[in-house]
Amino acid sequence: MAKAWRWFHQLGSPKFLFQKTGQWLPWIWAATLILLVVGLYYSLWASPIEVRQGQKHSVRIMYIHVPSAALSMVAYIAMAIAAIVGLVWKMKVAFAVTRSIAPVGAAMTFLALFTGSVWGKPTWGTWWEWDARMTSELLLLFLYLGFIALHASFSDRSKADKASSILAIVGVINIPIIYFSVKWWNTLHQGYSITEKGALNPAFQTPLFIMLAAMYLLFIALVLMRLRAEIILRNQKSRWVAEWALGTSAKGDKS
Amino acid sequence: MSQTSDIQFNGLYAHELTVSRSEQVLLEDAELHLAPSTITYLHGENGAGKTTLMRCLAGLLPADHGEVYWNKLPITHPESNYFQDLIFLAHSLSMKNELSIAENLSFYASLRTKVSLNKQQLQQQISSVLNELGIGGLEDRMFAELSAGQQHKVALARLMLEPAKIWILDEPFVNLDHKTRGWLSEKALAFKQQGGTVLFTSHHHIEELPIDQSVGVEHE
Amino acid sequence: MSQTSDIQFNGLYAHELTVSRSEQVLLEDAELHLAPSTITYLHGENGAGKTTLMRCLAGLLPADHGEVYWNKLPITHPESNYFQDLIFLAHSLSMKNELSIAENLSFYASLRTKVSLNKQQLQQQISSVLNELGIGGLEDRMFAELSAGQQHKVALARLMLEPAKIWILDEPFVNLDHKTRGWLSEKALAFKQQGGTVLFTSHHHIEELPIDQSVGVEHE
Amino acid sequence: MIMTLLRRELKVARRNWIGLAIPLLFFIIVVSLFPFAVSPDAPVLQQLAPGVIWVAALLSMLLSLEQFYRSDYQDGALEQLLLMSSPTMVAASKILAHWLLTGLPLVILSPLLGVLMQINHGVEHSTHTWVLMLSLVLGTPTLCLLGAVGMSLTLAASRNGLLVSILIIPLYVPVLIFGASTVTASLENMRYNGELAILGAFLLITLVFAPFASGRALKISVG
Amino acid sequence: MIMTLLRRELKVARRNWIGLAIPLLFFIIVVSLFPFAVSPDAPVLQQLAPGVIWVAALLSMLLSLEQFYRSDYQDGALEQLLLMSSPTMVAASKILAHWLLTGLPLVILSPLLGVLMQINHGVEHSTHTWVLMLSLVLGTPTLCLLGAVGMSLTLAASRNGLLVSILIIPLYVPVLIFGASTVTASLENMRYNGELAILGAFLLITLVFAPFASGRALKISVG
Ligand code: HEM
Ligand SMILES: Nc1ncnc2c1ncn2[C@@H]1O[C@H](COP(=O)(O)OP(=O)(O)OP(=O)(O)O)[C@@H](O)[C@H]1O
Ligand SMILES: Nc1ncnc2c1ncn2[C@@H]1O[C@H](COP(=O)(O)OP(=O)(O)OP(=O)(O)O)[C@@H](O)[C@H]1O
Ligand SMILES: [Mg+2]
Ligand SMILES: [Mg+2]
Repeated sequence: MAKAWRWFHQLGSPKFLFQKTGQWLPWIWAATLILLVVGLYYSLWASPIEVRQGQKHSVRIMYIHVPSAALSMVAYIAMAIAAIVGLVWKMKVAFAVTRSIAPVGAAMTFLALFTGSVWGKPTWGTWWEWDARMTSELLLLFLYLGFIALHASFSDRSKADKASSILAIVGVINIPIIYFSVKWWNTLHQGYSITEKGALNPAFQTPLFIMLAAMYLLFIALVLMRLRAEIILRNQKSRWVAEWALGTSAKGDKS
Repeated sequence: MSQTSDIQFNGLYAHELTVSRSEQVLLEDAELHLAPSTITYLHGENGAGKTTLMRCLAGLLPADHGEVYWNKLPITHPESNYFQDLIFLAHSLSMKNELSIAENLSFYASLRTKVSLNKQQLQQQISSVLNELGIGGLEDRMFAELSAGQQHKVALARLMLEPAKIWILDEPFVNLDHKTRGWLSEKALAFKQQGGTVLFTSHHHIEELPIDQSVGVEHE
Repeated sequence: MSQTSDIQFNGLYAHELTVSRSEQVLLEDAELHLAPSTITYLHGENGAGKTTLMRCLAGLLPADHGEVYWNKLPITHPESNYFQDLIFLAHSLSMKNELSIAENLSFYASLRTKVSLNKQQLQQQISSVLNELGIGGLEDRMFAELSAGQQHKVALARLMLEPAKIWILDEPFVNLDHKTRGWLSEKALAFKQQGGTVLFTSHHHIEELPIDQSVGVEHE
Repeated sequence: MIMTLLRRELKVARRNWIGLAIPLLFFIIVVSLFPFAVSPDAPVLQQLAPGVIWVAALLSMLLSLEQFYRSDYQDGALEQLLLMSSPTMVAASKILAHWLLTGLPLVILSPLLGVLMQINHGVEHSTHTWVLMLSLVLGTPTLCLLGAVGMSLTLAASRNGLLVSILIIPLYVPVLIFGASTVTASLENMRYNGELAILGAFLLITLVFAPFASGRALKISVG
Repeated sequence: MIMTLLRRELKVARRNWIGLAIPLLFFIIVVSLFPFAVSPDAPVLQQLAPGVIWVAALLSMLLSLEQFYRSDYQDGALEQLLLMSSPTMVAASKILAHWLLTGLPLVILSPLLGVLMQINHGVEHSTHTWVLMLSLVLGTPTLCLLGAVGMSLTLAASRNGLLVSILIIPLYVPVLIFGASTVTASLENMRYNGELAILGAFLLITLVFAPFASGRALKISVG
């Protein structure tokens, strides 16, 4: 327990975090690339074609759609947790984490919406339907954009961090409320007449799981990269950043 | 960490205060003591950090590090009555354009829980302060329809209407004519004699106001 | 009635000017002549009407009666180039909080049709003025993130960047530190030597700035 | 504190009564546009009524937010309030004043809009109007509370009135859904207690956390 | 003059790119409120689409207007502009900049909202989308022009000056009615040339008098 606390506090040091993530990143990228290649191979070539409703190849969209939809929500929760850590324990690095997650999370949300509606056209015959899931995903995108917009409208970074963290926390309280409201609302008016999702053919399962893992890793890698940039940006004045910058430029000269 | 027991100073005491703005450290590990019955003059060039320090002492700006004590208690301590005792006048005048002078002033006065005047007494007091300031009779004029100096006078009138033990005044002499500068100096001296603590900035030398302590803020 | 032919004075001339504010006559049938190569000091107590007079001379406030002439032409005359020749700095600083210092300044400079600098020259000129003012290097800082005095300095920088023949400055010395007051006085003198007309107000005596004419506004 | 602030807000509002009237007028105009834009038929309007009235109420509350907080921030009054009282208290007083000055008038005005939108078409009693008012009574305070959080967060941000809308509209959606569907249920002669209870629950939740969150945000904005 | 002012507005906007995005997001968000409030069914939404999209466009233009003029007035920039150029010119430049920065993006974004509101439900072609865009192209400049007049009149915020802002909202209503009914006509497979012509006529009329009137009003506000 004490060890865990020390670890937690060490992570709070920008320098430590920067060095550690620097060590981890190559491995994460390597794993991401391998899984992506395998997963994309499976999903684009080796997976069966869905014959129901004449979707044919459009089912392949699922391998991007489902992971990105799942990530979009996980990312928001992660962002809110980082926000709480930042506000409660006054750990500045946590704010850098929220700031790094937001755009990646928003991109995932957008991807889920985009792949969803591209998939919707051939299967349901419409780009958009006010279905509970789709709608709450749209609102999630608005929440992300609100966070990003709020952060960007401050010139003082520490104010921006604190204010947008409050927003992230308020948002996460509301996500379940939004989800259940929307679900209730739509089923009141009309049932799920469009398609029944559910029982997934095992033939789809393996590639889907690989893609899920790949997308998770990709997400982590992207966030860590942004986080490192953010840490450098926020600690421009400190000595270790200067040393690091000199070190890299010296290395650059040699090669 | 608020080591309450350590501080032996009455009045306002800032301990190891570090303040930064725009990622630039303005003050590092500064100690500052404003004792009761003293007038402190804070000076420094434009952009040196006077306003920033004042906002920090008033508890409006969080310090990066260090603590501010009022009568031996940290100002954020639940039992501290710092905010009851403080009047902070900033560059912005905190008055509503849509309200009349009297309405603006009585609003702030009635926010002070210690004030137990009835309405009429308060109106009378307001009138008499405005009279002293040479804007008597304008009680019902909208704040927006005053000249720059008149607006400033209204903000200063608060000092006379609200009970306090410490005044933090950011450039209180700006835009004032000679007569009013004299008035303010006089009032500050009287406040000091009653045990009050005053901290003020000014870019001009105010001959009427003898100061007890002079603190400089410097930009590196 | 604009009797153009009547006026024989160069510079700014106000003829039979009557101005009122809040139904109160501030100025009645006043004559005022600001000749080229002079510095005029406008003084008066708070609320006497200095700002009102200045806004009227700048053509922003309609006079009740009377006319203002610039080089013998009424300032509202289509052929008058008064507004090309005038810089009026008011209590409010007319700068955008969201823009950087350089952007604010180059906006006003490029509004002047006479300015024919290219972009780079303008940027250089801005940098050098800001350097003189001691805020060099802050070109790209947002205006909102400056101290009160630094904001004021930015407004003053306009005087150096836009060609003009007359400056009307409402309390230009407010919030400035000693060094910058000296700088402004120097620049005003240089402007006068080149034939410029200056009208300014101040509640403090500025020892560095010799004045040629002193006009008092009085409240009855 | 609360009373003093309330009195001052009332005074400012009286001076600047147009500022208060505009959101109300907006409410009316947005609603009365639909007969022109969609169809003047009573049954159609009646069907649209709950949604349109609720959206209009929501928008007009949003509009008034800006004016309500921004000016205190800009002229430094907020700073002074925070010096004299706890942030949560300041936020709570502003929220209460805001609701009394904009939420309540909307509620009072809503029967008129019900008439415009033919909400009682085909029935003799005026239950629908009452349900509409009830839903607004329970819903608009929640809108105020959430709006206050959004507004206090954006105070120090570069001036933009619409930013706050983007932050809080997603949070408004549940209130909107249940608010409008309360009335729809009544129109369809179904039970609407459940919806009302949920609106009440929303109100309770936000009542607990919003003044605190808004206070924190105010403190940050001023800092 | 126009170019310089436009460049500055663009700079403010770029600096504050969020400021540009926000009226647009607002536009989207307001539109997407209606499905929640009314019904998510495609035929219902389609019927509502013209009115809703037009109302949202109007609101987002109206709200951005405030920020567009008010800030120049408050920080004294307007005063300086009036010293250096003719009032009509100042007004015209502000109006043009305002339309380019908020009106045009709305027009460009409107097809997306058409999708959200199911405007092409049940048809294969996308005529409805085109008509919607066309009506907005003709209508939004009029909104800018009228809005500028109202805004410049209300700047000084003196009490009778504010009265005028109430008068400007009703002036918007005809534009709104013809704008929405152009699209409705298209949805009902009727001719919509007449409506478009009227929108065009509105535009021409306001184009002639609004910059002048707004300029005069600016001058008065500053005085
Ligand atoms: C814009 C449109 C759409 C959005 C926003 C959307 C959103 C979502 C979300 C949020 C999830 C949940 C992911 C998770 O819980 O891990 C999901 C899962 C899924 N979606 Fe979509 N979706 C859209 C369109 C579609 C379409 C058109 C189809 C297929 C016809 C589809 C099929 C699926 C399937 C099969 C799953 C996984 C099954 C499950 O976990 O329950 N989606 N989508
Ligand atoms: N809101 C802000 N955000 C970021 N930096 C700021 C902000 N306000 C001031 N600063 C910077 O902090 C420094 C100190 O500013 P401060 O306002 O404390 O100066 P000051 O001593 O009060 O100067 P003045 O005499 O001009 O009022 C300045 O360099 C200024 O540029
Ligand atoms: N907007 C206004 N509406 C109505 N009356 C005003 C307005 N502004 C100023 N006044 C009044 O006009 C008179 C002159 O004001 P003015 O601002 O010209 O004074 P001033 O000489 O500049 O004073 P100061 O030294 O305080 O700046 C004052 O009595 C003031 O109350
Ligand atoms: Mg200062
Ligand atoms: Mg003045």
